[in-house]
Amino acid sequence: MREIEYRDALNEAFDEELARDENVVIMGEEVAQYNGAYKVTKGLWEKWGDKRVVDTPISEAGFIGMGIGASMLGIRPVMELMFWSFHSVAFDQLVNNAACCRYMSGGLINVPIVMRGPANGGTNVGATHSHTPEGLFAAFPGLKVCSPATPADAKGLMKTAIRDNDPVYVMENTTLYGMKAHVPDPADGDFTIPLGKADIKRVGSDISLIAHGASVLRCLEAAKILQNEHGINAEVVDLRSIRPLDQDAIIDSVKKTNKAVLVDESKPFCGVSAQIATLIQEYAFDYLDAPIKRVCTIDAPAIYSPYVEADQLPNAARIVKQVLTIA
Amino acid sequence: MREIEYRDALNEAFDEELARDENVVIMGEEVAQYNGAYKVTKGLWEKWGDKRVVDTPISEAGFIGMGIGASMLGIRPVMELMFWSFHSVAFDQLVNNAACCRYMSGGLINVPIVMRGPANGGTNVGATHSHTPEGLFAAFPGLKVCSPATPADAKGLMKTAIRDNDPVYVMENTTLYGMKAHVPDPADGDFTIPLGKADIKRVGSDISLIAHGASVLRCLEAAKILQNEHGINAEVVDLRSIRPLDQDAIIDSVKKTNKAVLVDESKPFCGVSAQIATLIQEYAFDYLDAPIKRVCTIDAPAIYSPYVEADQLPNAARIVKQVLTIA
Amino acid sequence: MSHFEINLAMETSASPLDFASSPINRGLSAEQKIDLYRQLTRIRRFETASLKQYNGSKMGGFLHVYIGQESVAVGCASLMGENDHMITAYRCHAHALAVGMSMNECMAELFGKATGCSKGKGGSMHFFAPDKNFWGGHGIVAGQTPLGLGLGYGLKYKGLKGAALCFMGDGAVNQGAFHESLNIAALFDIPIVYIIENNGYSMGTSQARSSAFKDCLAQRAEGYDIDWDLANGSDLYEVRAKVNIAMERARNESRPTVLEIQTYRYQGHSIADSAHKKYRSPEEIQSYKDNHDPLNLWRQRLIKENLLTEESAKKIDTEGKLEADSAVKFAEESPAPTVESITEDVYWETDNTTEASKIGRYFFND
Amino acid sequence: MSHFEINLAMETSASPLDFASSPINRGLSAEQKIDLYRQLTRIRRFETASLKQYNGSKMGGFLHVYIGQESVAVGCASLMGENDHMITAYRCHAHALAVGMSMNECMAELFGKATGCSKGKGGSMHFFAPDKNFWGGHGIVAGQTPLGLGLGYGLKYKGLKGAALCFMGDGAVNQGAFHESLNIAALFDIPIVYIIENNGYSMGTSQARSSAFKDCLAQRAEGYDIDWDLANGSDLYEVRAKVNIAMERARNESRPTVLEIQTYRYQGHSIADSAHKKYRSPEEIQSYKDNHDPLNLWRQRLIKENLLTEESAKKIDTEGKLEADSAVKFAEESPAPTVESITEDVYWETDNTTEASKIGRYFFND
Ligand SMILES: Cc1ncc(C[n+]2csc(CCOP(=O)(O)OP(=O)(O)O)c2C)c(N)n1
Ligand SMILES: Cc1ncc(C[n+]2csc(CCOP(=O)(O)OP(=O)(O)O)c2C)c(N)n1
Ligand SMILES: [Mg+2]
Ligand SMILES: [Mg+2]
Repeated sequence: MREIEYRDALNEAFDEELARDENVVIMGEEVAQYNGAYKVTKGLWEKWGDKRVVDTPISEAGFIGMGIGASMLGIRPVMELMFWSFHSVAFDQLVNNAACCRYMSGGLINVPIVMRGPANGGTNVGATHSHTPEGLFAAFPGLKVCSPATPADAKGLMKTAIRDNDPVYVMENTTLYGMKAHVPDPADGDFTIPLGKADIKRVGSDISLIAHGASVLRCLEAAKILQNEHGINAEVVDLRSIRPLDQDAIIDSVKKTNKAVLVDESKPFCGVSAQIATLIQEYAFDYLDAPIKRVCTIDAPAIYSPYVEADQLPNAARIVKQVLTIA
Repeated sequence: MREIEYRDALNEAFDEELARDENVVIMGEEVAQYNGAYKVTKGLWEKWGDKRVVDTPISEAGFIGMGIGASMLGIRPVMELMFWSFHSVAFDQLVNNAACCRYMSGGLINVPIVMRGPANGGTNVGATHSHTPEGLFAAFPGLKVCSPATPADAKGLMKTAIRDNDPVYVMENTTLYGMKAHVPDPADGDFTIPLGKADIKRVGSDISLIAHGASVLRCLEAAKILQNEHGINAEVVDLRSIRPLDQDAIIDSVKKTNKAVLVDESKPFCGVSAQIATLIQEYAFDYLDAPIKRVCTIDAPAIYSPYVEADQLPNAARIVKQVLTIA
Repeated sequence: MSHFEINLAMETSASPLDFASSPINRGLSAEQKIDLYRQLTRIRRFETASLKQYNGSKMGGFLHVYIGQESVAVGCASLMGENDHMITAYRCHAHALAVGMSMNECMAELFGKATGCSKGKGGSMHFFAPDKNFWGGHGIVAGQTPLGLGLGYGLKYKGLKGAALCFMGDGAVNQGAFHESLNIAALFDIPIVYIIENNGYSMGTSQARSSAFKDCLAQRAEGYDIDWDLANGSDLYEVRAKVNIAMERARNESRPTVLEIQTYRYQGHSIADSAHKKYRSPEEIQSYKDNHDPLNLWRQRLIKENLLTEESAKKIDTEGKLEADSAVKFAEESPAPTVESITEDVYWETDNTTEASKIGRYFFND
Repeated sequence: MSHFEINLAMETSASPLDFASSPINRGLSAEQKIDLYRQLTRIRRFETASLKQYNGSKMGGFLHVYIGQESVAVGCASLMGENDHMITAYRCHAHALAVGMSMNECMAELFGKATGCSKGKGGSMHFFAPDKNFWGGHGIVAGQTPLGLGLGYGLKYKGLKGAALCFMGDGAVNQGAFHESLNIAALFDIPIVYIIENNGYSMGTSQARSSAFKDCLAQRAEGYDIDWDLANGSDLYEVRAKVNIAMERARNESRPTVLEIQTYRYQGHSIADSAHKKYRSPEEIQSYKDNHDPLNLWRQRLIKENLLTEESAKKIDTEGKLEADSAVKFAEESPAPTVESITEDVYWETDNTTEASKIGRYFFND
């Protein structure tokens, strides 16, 4: 079984899609000659050249808007935000031009762009660099959002995103770039994972832990502790895609376990988990044996200090503690 | 009883605060010589002059950032976004500099600004001009958000916002500017309404309708129909303030009525109502006789057509229908 | 000093130019010149009709009319070939008509009808016709400027010889997105022409109260080493001559241009702007109408060139009026969009009921 | 041609200037000149120590060090009076030390300790000292440029005679917020000096690959009718002379300036930037060290002026090193922030447990 890093899985996705479709173009700050701030696009410029892999100035609104405009003509830009946090300087392009042009034109236009980059805390880069905007963007109809937690998901979802004819915002994770795991060999065929399909990362019967991104890994750690120390058999549902959302997988799991803890690196107010909680209480009302609980990032801007940032984020200890309040 | 328009109630608040504190300065596009795009600042420039009422170029990131910087020196800018929708071009200033500077400086700085303007649909101005970002901003710790539904609330909350020492984002409503209702006479003393205090706009016993902004008025219409046509006595809880949030008022109401329909002009995904639903199911789990239901804006960018926009928004008919599914 | 006077002062410092004899204008046939007049009048008639219908409450939202500026959109559109593209702001009716959209679909859009060019979803600010290389109609000030850059980028990427024309107002030059676009345009050699339609005001704010500049707004291009020019918008020949130079620069050298065209709007910013005779004097408005009206000037020009008579001109104008009247009728009789249509045109994949659209939940209405 | 050469070419076209004899420099006492040397060395020693500690894993996140650019922050801070304010980007340690912050609080901040200037909440990019008129330390490229404008606005509003100094990198000039700020600065006559610390690179991208410009970046100011200048950052006298002119313009005429200062960073963009000898040659780095090092040049200057000897200079340098060592010790021994402190410093009202803070829920942790 071939094991590769999350960053290399993404790189492979880009390479394959660059080869498949001549309209695919990789774009962003330092993505070409510098190989990417996190080396996710390593070697692509050297292989594909100036036309297909493009360094941009530090002008997110400018180059993202440019990508959106080009996509209307059939180009398929795959654009990196060095951090998803920098969405703040390009927000208008991201939520108006990308999300609404199709609608405002009565369906005459479509915007097949991919926006990507890391969106996570946990690396002590402070409040402005640690935003997790997956719920924020999923709130805008017209946009699609996904958040892969493993190298295979990263590759499979990225390839699907690039082929999708709507704007897809892929939220990666700097703490996962170095994670190594199985990714199918390209020799075994084209590997994609659909948007809108959750993945049960651990089958369980006593409680549903529902998460996305790196929080999935925290859930798996917590599930181990719950099993070993408390005899609680937790199911871990990895949403993978936030919009479209695999509501059936969520509801089915809760109907089976009758309890749910949502783990979400968003801030608690209006985070992704608030939406999931709302859906569960609506669609599995009679199956719930206890209130749905949440483990979110502690409700403050991201703290810098390496001594406490891990405590601000969802972690196994906090998940276990929350599970025990209802299990 | 003195009745004045919502816009004049706001105008009175500005006028009183301009008089009270020489550091208060009104700022924005067309707020001075033009009297405001919606005439909310009418007469203030003439009365207070160039220093206190300032027209800016169409540079939202520039002038909002300027206001934030000035506030660090003790100025208290009250800045208009002609539409709150234009937050998209100033998002970085709004969610990083305003929300995080205090935190990142370990509390050395505070940012006593007010951002204000209309945030609503219902006037056929289309997708880019009809955003309702109250939940979006309330999601950022460091920010406060309120949304007055009546002239008195508009005046009282605005005065509190201006005196508050943190950034407060006041979401007004173009469809309410012309609404006339009682506002206490200034001669009867300083009139303010605290942030974080909900208002029961109608006392009822059978179901809680929980809303903010113009949706409160839709709830009151619906409550009348429910009473007259269905014998259902609905309580209408006006949140007024989204953050800080009067959770007690919400939970108390639901504990009394055992049922809740949340009415929210946000889009459904991660809207304010998703957060309220999450809190209710957590804090009133054992009191709920039915799933919490929501009436949100239909999940698409805002449509222009005057023939159907009213149907896209929460309205009395949709609220009644939703109530009847659980009442 | 009005912005026209600044312009004229600059012009006279050079030798007076006769734009009628510039190659791009010399090549115009009689029919073509008359057709330009037809376009000018059609637009004015459409705008006049829409204004009347708006005041008769047949529409919602905003209405930003273009009366007074017609020569700009018409002049530019008349230069467009197969690989040239256009994008503009919310004051977009004229551009739409000039590239060949029908009055019917435009008027129906204003009425919010399902037969509108955007199915009633976009309204006044959001006309589109990708089949005519027209990419809107955008409501956020300067939000279209990076999109325009993308059109140029797309042309270049595909190896096509063309130009992207991106329009904006004088108030829009102070948005960050425009400046980011200028830097990228120059750095990447993008075939784009930014056209600042300088009508002297952004809503109630005069150019002098909104922008700091040295001689003119377009001159800011110099900081990015971009070619720029200033044109008198009341002369259709001048508009065509100068825009053509810029478009040829885009097509042949793949280099951007910033072109400021001095023009004027007779109406308020939008129809809601009833105070527009306060922030500018009635005399100022009248003097533009008397001395700079692009329709009058072009008609007089063609009469002098013996291509039109007062009578034949009148006939063309009447045709425009009838066309607009019939568009109003079309719009009135057209069906409104259905409530179900609200969630159409959100995602390409769900609209086309692809395999992907069947996986997961896309819409979250209860 | 390197960006220094561009600069030098421009300088020589004018008569060669002796900045040492400009009034602001002539007024410097011997102690003051020596103190400037002390500041330069303290900063370099602090940065060297922090680099070492970072590599020893005593910190998290990013570390952007300032080595090579010291003359800029030191020169500017040395000109600040009671009503002058400073704000900068993420490469902020030098500015912090130059305005008088202690090495202890700065190093402790890097270590993420509760004794840090921002209580461990801000980290390397977010040093603040409002009591010293220093407003950060900001991580979003150019995000501080409108804030700087606000400092100037505040000064003017209060009727104080002062200048706001706002620093940024050469890569930051292409952010929209900066351009919006320039227009407002000129339009509102804001007493601000924008200082572009042009070190030739934004991360791995050379100036030529990120910015389109005519002669230099500061020249873009011309489009807004703003005064601008270019300074050689390796000469502390020149930095002080040219910044002083700009600050006086702000104080006396309430007019903005854009000043580009040519400088160089010896290290990578951040410590993670191990490839920095790929996008620029080792020879290039060496040549800056040899010919443009601001510390060397200032030391030689003061030796020539008979104010320092190699020995006394060495002593000052050693003091800086000891101070940095002791700051490391202080940081190491300081306590970490508590988990409870995470939700402090979010709202002024809750921190001060005001009446307002008791109404409604502010934090939504389960
Ligand atoms: C970002 C943004 N800010 C403000 C507005 C509101 N607004 C719409 S048009 C306009 C004036 C624009 O003037 P100008 O660019 O000169 O164009 P003109 O209307 O003269 O054609 C303003 C302030 C907006 N649509 N978008
Ligand atoms: C809006 C935004 N985009 C990208 C980044 C990532 N980033 C941080 S510093 C930097 C380079 C800036 O270079 P320059 O302005 O020249 O400053 P220098 O590092 O040379 O001091 C980049 C791209 C960011 N922090 N903010
Ligand atoms: Mg204008
Ligand atoms: Mg630099």
